[in-house]
Amino acid sequence: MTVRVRLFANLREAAGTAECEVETGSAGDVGRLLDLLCADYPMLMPHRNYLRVAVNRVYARPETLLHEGDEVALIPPTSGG
Amino acid sequence: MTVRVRLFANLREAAGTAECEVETGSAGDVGRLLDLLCADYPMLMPHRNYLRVAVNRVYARPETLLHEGDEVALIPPTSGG
Amino acid sequence: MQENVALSAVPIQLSGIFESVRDPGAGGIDIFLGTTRKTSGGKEVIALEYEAYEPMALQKFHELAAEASGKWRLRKVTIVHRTGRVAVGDISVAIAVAAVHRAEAFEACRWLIDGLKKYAPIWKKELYRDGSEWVDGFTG
Amino acid sequence: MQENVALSAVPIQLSGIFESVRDPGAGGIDIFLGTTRKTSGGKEVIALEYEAYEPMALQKFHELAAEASGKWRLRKVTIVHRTGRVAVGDISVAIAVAAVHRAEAFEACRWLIDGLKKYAPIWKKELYRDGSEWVDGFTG
Repeated sequence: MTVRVRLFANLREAAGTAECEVETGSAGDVGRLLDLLCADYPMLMPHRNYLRVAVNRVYARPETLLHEGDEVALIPPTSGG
Repeated sequence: MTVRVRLFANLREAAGTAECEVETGSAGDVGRLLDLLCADYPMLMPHRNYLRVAVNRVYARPETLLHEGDEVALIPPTSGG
Repeated sequence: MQENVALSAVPIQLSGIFESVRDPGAGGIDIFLGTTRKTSGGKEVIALEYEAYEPMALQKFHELAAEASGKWRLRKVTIVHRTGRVAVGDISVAIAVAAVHRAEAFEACRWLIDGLKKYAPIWKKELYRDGSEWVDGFTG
Repeated sequence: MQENVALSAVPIQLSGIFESVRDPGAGGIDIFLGTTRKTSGGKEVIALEYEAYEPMALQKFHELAAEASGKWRLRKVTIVHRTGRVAVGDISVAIAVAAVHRAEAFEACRWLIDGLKKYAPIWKKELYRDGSEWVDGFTG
């Protein structure tokens, strides 16, 4: 199963890309995806405990299940306003 | 002693004047001035219990003493904003 | 704290209000705008006419701004109120507060408009197609 | 309740914000403006750069406006946030609320900016003469 991952702000700069695709195997949840991402992009590891994840533009939890074609976004602490 | 009295909004229209001078005798306070004004302008009487009085641009009480040349203003309920 | 208070016989320009409180040290700006309503007690209002005891109104604006500045950490305060004829939907009053933190901007701005309504010697007359009426301030 | 939400890559025009919430049935309009500060942690900021996850930010703006409209009697709500380069002292965000009563305009506006800061996927980078830094949202 392939999901599209978008990265923003300091995470985008840390990973060196604004977007990537991740193959999560036959099934997977958000926590599993983060494991895979941190393996591919070790620079993300220090941020792992501080980021939120959105799936199809809705904030998700580590146990949220992913589906083929989902748009996942890594959301570092926001600073709008 | 003479004080200058300014009238605004519905009080100005009720009295038919924006300003008048009142001779209060040898001494007088705000309450005495209102008595004299209501005698001169009976149309003000129904408003007496609803108005505030300012002396030299500061809200005053009935017992506030007046002095020669004071500027007194009758302040009906305000509706600014 | 820098203060701007005024009565204006001409329409209030929002860009000028913003420029007057713009401040590179402010964390937030809150602006309250009073606009005139089209209906009042079931009657159609065609315009409003504001009258002020001008020197005392300006003094009250100044006193309110100074007192607010003692309660909250404010950078700039602007209070402008219209006089004369105001069209329906137009701005009758603008209060702008630039504060170090946004919570203080909101609190001060709200306190200022409440104080202005209570203490500023300003009166509003509603003009209808077939007459006019001074507004009873108690209903504000 | 009529809602306007937007991200803007060009300067926010206050007159447009006002027009978007102007309402002959409103008793008060409250506008919050975020402006960028000149100093941050002792460093001089020369400009800011805002990045947004645009479709989700717009969806959050919409959700916030809809939720506020369930809590207070609102007539119109506008939420506009800048993206891209913003000069110091310029408007980064504008939230405008026209409500039946002014107390509701203040409360809703404050609740909306608090919610935007917490939930909208938007990030600010401070640009200094000798570098730049993403702002830690926890300090906001």
